[in-house]
Amino acid sequence: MSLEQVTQADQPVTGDEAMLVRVQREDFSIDEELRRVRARSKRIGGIAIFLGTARDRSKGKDVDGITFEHYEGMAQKKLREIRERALKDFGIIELLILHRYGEIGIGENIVLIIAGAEHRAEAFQACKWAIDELKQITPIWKLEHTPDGEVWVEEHP
Amino acid sequence: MSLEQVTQADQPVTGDEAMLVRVQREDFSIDEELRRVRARSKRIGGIAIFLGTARDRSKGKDVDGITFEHYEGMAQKKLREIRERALKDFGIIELLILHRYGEIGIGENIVLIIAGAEHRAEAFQACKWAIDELKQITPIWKLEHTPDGEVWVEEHP
Amino acid sequence: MTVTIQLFGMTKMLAGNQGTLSLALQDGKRVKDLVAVIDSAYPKIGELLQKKKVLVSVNQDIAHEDVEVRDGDEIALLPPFAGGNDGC
Amino acid sequence: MTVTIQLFGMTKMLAGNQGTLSLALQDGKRVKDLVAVIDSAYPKIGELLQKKKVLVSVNQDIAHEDVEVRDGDEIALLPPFAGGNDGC
Repeated sequence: MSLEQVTQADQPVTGDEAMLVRVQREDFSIDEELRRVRARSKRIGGIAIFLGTARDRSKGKDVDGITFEHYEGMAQKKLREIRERALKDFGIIELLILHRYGEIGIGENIVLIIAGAEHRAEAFQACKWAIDELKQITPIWKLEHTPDGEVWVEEHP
Repeated sequence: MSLEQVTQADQPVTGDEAMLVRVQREDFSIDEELRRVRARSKRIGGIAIFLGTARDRSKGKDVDGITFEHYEGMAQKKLREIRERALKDFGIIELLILHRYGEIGIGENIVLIIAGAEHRAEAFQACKWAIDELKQITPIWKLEHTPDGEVWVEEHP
Repeated sequence: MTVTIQLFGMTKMLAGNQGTLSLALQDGKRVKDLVAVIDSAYPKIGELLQKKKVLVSVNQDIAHEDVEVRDGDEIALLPPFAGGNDGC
Repeated sequence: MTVTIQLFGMTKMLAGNQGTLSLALQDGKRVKDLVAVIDSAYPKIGELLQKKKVLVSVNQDIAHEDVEVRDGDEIALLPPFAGGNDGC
């Protein structure tokens, strides 16, 4: 993709890797994030996406909302590591990882992974691995608001 | 989701299953299609998406564009069968399948699968199975435009 | 009866870019008899049918060669499918 | 030296909703010594550290108990991670 095409896009889809790994409070558009990934190469043919959203139930209990807290700096560092390992280990062309923090209502977006590859097998593998790995190594914590009070979730003791 | 919320949405996200299985000429927005799937249930927490786009290379040859042809009626019937089997066999909440026909330029969208489930494992399984199955049983044909001429692609002899 | 057969992809091309074929077929005949009629009129398509590279559908389902063809059936010739974005 | 420790999630709650702890630590001490100091001031956090339910990070990497703590190191206590949308 030429520089001219890049600068004509609605969003800044430059080579800036900072946009491909983000922890942010704001909601996001999947179409817009896809544009960033697709702008990286015309060789991309298969794109696997994982979108995690806030459910109204957790382990059999009602949930009214969620607050995510993250360790600024280390969270981004771990997500960058995940992106770099995915690019190296799965032969994909690009990987985007985005996680929200702050208060999140039921049904809202929490986390987005986009894996772009020439073919779909690698894209699916990388996408699935990245969300599993995110949960294991990224310093992000979840406070669930339930009718009985607030609880810090302990998922990976 | 209440009826009021549904009718307030930008797009008609009714219970109309016809919108969840489509073969259409027009491009589509992933955000808009996601709204249809998410409107089906607040129990959805994991959404796996496959997006297939037109690559500039196929089996080592340059490709300038693609034309898809489909068997109107049978194509939709097979996609409906895929959706129904996915809902039954994978324990997911909703599945959307969308395939374009007509002329498609390099980098454009071709096919979209969205699988919404309570948890991500089922969503990934159903999404991956649905795109594999689509390629096997759906009467859709691809004409590749290359510098050497036009070729009907024979992928599943 | 006259049977109308929808063509797609390479079979359309092999029939001189016609979208349909109209062929005479006696009542009580089966898919394999229809294949024989097509083979005599369009031998290149006939060869692909014999090799099962092209399949016959009756009323939007792929049909076994012993299925009887009835008046009003929706019949099509289906070359290898190629939906999706790639071959993998 | 004075060590500042960032707290998150349940450890913040167990420290009376403080976002950081400031503790005195002698030069040359290791992560395990820091854990002992925390244990005496905040026994509930100490217990989670002993059980490895809460981990110590030094300069944004999870640290072994023998790692030496140096002046200016960025130190945090990390309860079990819970990113993503569900527990599965």
